[in-house]
Amino acid sequence: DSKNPKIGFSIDDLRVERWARDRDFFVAAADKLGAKVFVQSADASEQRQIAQIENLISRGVDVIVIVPFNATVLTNTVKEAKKAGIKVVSYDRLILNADIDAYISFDNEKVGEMQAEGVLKAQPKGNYYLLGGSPTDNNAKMLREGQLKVLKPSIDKGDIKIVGQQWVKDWSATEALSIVENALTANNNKIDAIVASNDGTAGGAIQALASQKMAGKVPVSGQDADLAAVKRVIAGTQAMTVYKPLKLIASEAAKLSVQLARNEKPAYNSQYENGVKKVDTILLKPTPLTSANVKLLVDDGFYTQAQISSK
Amino acid sequence: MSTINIKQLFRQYKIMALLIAIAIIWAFFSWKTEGGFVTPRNLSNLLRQMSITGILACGMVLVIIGGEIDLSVGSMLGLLGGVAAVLNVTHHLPLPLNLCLVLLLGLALGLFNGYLTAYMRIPSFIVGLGGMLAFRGILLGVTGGLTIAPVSSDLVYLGQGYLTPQLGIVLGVGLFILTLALTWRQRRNRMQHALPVPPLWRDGVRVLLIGLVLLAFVSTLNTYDGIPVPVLLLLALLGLFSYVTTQTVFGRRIYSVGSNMEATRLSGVNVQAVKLWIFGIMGVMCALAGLVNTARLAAGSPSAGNMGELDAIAACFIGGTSMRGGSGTVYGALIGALVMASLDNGMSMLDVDTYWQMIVKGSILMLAVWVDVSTRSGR
Amino acid sequence: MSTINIKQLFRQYKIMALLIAIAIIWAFFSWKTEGGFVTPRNLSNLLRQMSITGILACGMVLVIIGGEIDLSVGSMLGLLGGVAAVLNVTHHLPLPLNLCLVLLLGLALGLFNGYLTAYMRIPSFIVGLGGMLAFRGILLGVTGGLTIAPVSSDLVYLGQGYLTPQLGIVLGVGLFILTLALTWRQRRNRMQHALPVPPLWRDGVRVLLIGLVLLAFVSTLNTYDGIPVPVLLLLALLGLFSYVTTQTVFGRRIYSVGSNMEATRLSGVNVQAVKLWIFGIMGVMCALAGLVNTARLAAGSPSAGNMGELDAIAACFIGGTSMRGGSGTVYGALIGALVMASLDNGMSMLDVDTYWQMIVKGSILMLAVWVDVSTRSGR
Amino acid sequence: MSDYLLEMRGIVKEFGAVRALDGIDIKVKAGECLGLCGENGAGKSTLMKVLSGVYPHGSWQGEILWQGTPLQSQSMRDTEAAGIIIIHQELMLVQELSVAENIFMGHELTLPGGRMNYPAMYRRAAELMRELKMPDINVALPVMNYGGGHQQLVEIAKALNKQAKLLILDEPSSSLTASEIAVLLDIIRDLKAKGVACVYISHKLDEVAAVCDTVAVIRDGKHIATTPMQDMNVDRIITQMVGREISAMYPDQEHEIGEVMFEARHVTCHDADNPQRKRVDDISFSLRRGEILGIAGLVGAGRTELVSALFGAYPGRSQAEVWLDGVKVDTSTPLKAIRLGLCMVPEDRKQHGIVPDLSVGQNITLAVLKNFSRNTRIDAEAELKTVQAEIGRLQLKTSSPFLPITSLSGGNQQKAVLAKMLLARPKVLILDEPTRGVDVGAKAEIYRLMADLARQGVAIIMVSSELAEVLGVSDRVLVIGEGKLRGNFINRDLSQETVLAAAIDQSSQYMASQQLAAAAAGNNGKLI
Ligand SMILES: Nc1ncnc2c1ncn2[C@@H]1O[C@H](COP(=O)(O)OP(=O)(O)OP(=O)(O)O)[C@@H](O)[C@H]1O
Ligand SMILES: Nc1ncnc2c1ncn2[C@@H]1O[C@H](COP(=O)(O)OP(=O)(O)OP(=O)(O)O)[C@@H](O)[C@H]1O
Ligand SMILES: O[C@@H]1[C@@H](O)[C@H](O)OC[C@H]1O
Ligand SMILES: [Mg+2]
Ligand SMILES: [Mg+2]
Repeated sequence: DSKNPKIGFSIDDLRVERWARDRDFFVAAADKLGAKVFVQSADASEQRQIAQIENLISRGVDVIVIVPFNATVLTNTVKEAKKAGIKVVSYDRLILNADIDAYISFDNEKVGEMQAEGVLKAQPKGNYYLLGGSPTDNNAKMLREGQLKVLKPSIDKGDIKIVGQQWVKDWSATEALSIVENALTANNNKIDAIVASNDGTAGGAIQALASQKMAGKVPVSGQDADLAAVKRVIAGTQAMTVYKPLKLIASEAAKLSVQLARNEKPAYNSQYENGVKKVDTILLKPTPLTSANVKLLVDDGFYTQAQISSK
Repeated sequence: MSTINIKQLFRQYKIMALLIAIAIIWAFFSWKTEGGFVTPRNLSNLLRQMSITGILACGMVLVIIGGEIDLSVGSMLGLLGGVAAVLNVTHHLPLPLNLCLVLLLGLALGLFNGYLTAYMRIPSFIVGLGGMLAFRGILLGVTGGLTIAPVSSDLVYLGQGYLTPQLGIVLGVGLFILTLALTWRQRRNRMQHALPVPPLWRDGVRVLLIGLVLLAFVSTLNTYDGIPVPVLLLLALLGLFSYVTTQTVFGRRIYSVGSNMEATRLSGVNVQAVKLWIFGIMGVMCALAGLVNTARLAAGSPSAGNMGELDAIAACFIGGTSMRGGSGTVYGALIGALVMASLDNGMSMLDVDTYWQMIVKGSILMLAVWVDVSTRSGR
Repeated sequence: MSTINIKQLFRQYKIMALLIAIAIIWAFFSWKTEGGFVTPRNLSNLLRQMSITGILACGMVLVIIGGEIDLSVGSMLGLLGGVAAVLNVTHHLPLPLNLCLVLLLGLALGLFNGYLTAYMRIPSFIVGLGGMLAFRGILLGVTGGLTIAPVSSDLVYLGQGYLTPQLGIVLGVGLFILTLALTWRQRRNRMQHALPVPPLWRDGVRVLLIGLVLLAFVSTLNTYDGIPVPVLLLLALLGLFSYVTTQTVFGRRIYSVGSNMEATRLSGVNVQAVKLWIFGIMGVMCALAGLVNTARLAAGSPSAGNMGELDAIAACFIGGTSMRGGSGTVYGALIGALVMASLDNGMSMLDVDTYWQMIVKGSILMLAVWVDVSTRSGR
Repeated sequence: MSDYLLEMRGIVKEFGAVRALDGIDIKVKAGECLGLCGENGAGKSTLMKVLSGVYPHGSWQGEILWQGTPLQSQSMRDTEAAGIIIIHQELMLVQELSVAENIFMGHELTLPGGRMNYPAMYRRAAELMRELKMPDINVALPVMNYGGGHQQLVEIAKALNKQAKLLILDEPSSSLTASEIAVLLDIIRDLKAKGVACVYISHKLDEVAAVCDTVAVIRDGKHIATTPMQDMNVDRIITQMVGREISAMYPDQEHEIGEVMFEARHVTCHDADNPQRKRVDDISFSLRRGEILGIAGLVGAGRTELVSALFGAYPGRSQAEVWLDGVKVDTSTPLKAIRLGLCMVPEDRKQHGIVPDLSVGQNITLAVLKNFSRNTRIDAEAELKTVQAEIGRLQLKTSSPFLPITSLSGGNQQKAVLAKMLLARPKVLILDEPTRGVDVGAKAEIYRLMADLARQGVAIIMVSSELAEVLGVSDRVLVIGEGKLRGNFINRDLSQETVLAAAIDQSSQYMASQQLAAAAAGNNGKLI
């Protein structure tokens, strides 16, 4: 019923740190609005995600919020949801080729730009290494596009040189560690900056730098403001991370879902073409986060001061 | 003693333990979801969700009975599904041609695996591991790491279409008549060869039970949208493969190769050819599964079928296939696939934390197999 | 004929084919990276990168020789590494206590797996599959899905520390003396028992070769930073496990159980206990690997060790362990791990596209094993 | 065209450094039966594997002429096509498949579409089993439902089903009892009459004498002589085989029989698949110190079940009360049994005896490995010394104790399994078909060994299908039929007929009980 709507939340993979936080914030916010949330995690499998969404449909939820593992494979499933009169919200990653009702996100390309900018500011010249995300994740490619957009002028000028680029399977930190160890070796440590696509992989990269006593000297980017990464930013071993106020996106998404369930009109601020239609979108601002502005996290209630300063 | 009798019953109908396990799992989930689990809609979901693993398991059970293993099926499924998507989306090939090409490619890849295993004597585990990497790599190359979409609607029908209710009923009745005929023939044959013939009432009960299951199956699915096409495919494969394994020379040789390869070879059987074709069939199953997967996703995805081999292998083992080769059944493997799908489906319907889901699924897997093992073994 | 002689040589020194494969791989990468591959620095990387798979492979080879398999090691590694991180970061436990607890927990989990396999007779494949899910689930529960960091520097030393060059030299000399002593003892023993003794020059060459390898090993690593701690650990495990498998009663029984469990049981061996302890050891190896992994990342990550089981199993099979149990060696498994790590390392140095990496790795895996198989087989 | 069907000339076969065959020549005419004799490891099986294409042309030297033309077969399929059919020494059956499916393996009768023609195959298989006087075997059941002896008959049926011009039988009778052997020999005579040639390998030389027209003897891979049977007799064969004479097969040393030390009460074994059926039905017996108890019976009588239940090795459900030295003991697992001094050498060497990946020496010490270990480390020297002593004692033929056990000849594998259990210092030793596939010389050796053990006070239970052997070495004979105790005879002036009658005939129970009564009355039989 519209007073206490049921919301299904289908998440790509809870083994990536940020999604666990998204889930907690989302459930809390929805609770406050009187909604009940069913959380599903697909563990990075599109088959499982589809099955789980199908199950949510047969349980008769009112709204389904999806963090797609693969944004392009949900056409049929979304069609089924619509047939059952269920509203579909695309969360963080835009579902393509499907008749979804709304999209809420941070701009991934923008995140990529911020990562490149952050690193470029710390190290305007020299050898750059691009550490991408999972080769099967479309988002990873959007990030790379954003990064290249910013780096292009400097590359053309000859200020910076891309000495290598690799994708990291499943955003795995261990894999990132090996890749950077090998890159450093192959380049005789002549790597001046690493543009890493999220905090997990950045962690691996920084460990590789640390064993060369180069941690802190080579700027590394990230995203998500994982607690471990924030500590690194404070310690100076990671140049920056991109803070996506998860609490904001989660509570906005919860509000959006409840509004859709109650047939109210949400406050969209943008539109995105997804191949089928122009999707009404709520676009939120990511913030580049350096040691200068980490206090923002505490102010936002994202972490407590104790969490951040604990060793 | 009655306990002996029950054990005997279990031994005679080996899948009984598994069927009971499924019944318990279903009852539990139905109770917990207040009946939501056993709605026609959800059962239709459930069957569709198990179809891909089921198709793979049909091929995998042959491979395992034959004493080998194939770890490359997940990647191969992905690759073949991806090729189907590319042919459809980029090259606009008509569906029948597309199907033929993909099935042929599947056969070729399977035979290639088989050749390496049987003739080059590379352990199948390594061939599978290599294939797992290589096929996934080729898929990434073919798709450029992008998801290929949207595929045309006739292809989608393969994964998401339904048989009309009328046809469903015809099918149900046909299958019932087939059961009757087969049971009668079996009784006659057993009598002719002086094998113990079960009492008439028992066969009667059996036929009646099968009839009821068929009735429930068709009417439940008809209440929703009809029998889903992939489920139909799975049924057809079940029939075909049961026939092949129990009635044909090739099928019996699979058991014999897996059970005692040396003795089989010394009996003048070309064991290498048998292995070659087992893998060939596995390849065709990968092609079918890949097509259904692409149809369900309406897209060819670079990560399709990831870890699919584990599900298929697990289904076989849950269904009582022996790890050492030489014994196993197709229906057992499909029941194994159903157990896994039921767990996934039911747990996702219940609002369990993901980590609890994993813990519970892991434990129930072991429990189900333990029940099976302990009722089966002599002591 | 000389071809026969070469084949004979291959048969006698079974790992020769693998060593040659490694040599070719290394030569190729060195050529392509203009020598970058064989710099002390990269070799040090390479060895560190193989250490986790290597530690797992040490345990896995016992499991496979014993006729079983363990698919849960990746998840177990993740769980134990996660627990170590939590104990370190959240509870500030002193390192020795932390180590003890994690190793004990590893032993307990391993014994639990072993109990299910040996005493409850659940096929180890299913136990592993269940454990894979359950342990990963527990890890998610323990960490709440968060990466636990930063761990203290004494723990990091386990993964990233180095032995001082002086100690390295002492170690190298010690090992050389040990080799000399062992060779001499072996010759004496064989002579005493009137067994064919290889000509002195051959043993001389062998000792010399080992000495050269040791020299190269120590001096190369010393040119860089010294012998990395995880590599040292791996060496210790190699020694320990080689000793256990070849010299002890327990080791002999592992082979025997894997080769013919029934005959072993009828010879009065408690085969269940043997299996139990094999899994127990595997658990301890998971704990070690988990600790090293956490130390290397300086963090406990919820996805740590994902698919680690595949690497470990592949290493064993590449290293000539038989799929059916009953034969295999620890050094073979470690050489297998080295092959895999070399491929990963070399290709990532060459900046090869991901999909090419997968294709090449898959193919080379098969090639390496094929070379091994075809030089080994008798007929 | 030569008048020989088969000529093998100068066959040489090497395994690594081992020269198993060293220039062997044999010839066989159509309708002739050639006996092939030699000690364990002489090279008989190897020669037949060369002939039948198990070892393809090119992996050996020499020449095979088949009907006058060179035969260069690459696999068994080629030789089978030519009409050379072999029954291997080791069982080559697929346990999971039915008897009929095994008989027709590789030559299945089919219906259109590759379907198995089960009715036709069942009919023909049943016919074959009737020919072998085994009408009770249900050809539709899996082979694993039947014991070793029955399986051997299935193996024979499988060969008979093929159209052979030359039939090779490599120790077909080792697990058969006298009556089945008689049937088998009749069948061979029939085949000969039809013009089929045979090569017959057996260590039971009286069979060879009974059915063969010529005898070829090989020793250490060398051809010694080929002689027409009319110029030969068993003793001459033995002399040619061993190179010396064997004085007496059965030891006549008397041994002292002491007090009752072992009792089995109410042993019952249930069939694994059909618990209603009892394979062993409430058998009780006792055994005295230093006594050798022979257990006789037909194939499938339940002897193996009986003794494996005592040893804790029966795979199905069973009950047994075991008393050792007047104390009730628990022998529910082999480990417990061995610790108590109750040891068994199993019947099925391949499945229950050898560990194929271990070496000869490692197999021998498997049961007593702890004895050679100090702080769990194996003392390799002590182990080797023991192994070499055992190899010497049993005259086990191997070029090195480090060879894999699978490279030994069948009879030598049997000796290794025997050595393993002897090392465990048994108080009660159960031997299930201990001389199966063992050559005459070694057999005599094993009998002497048994007598020695008995003299040292070991009680021995020997299950055997060879009645002569049972009567030759036992102090007392139990006869089992259909799972029941049919007779308990003191072995004094006991005739084969009496035992056989008890095994076959229900009514003999009367006689058996008479004998039992006599034994109970304190008749001490062979006691000194
Ligand atoms: N694969 C092999 N590798 C090494 N040696 C072998 C192999 N097969 C057989 N031999 C050796 O060849 C010799 C002859 O063995 P074979 O099996 O032919 O003997 P046999 O005469 O059949 O003896 P038995 O009467 O015991 O069956 C033996 O010494 C055996 O050890
Ligand atoms: N490979 C095997 N696996 C399990 N059980 C076996 C196997 N081989 C034999 N057996 C068991 O041992 C029994 C063999 O003994 P059998 O019934 O033939 O009585 P027997 O008197 O010992 O006759 P035989 O002369 O054949 O040994 C079989 O019935 C079977 O139950
Ligand atoms: O936040 C990141 C998300 O945008 C990406 O898609 O997956 C990895 C995450 O770290
Ligand atoms: Mg032989
Ligand atoms: Mg027997």
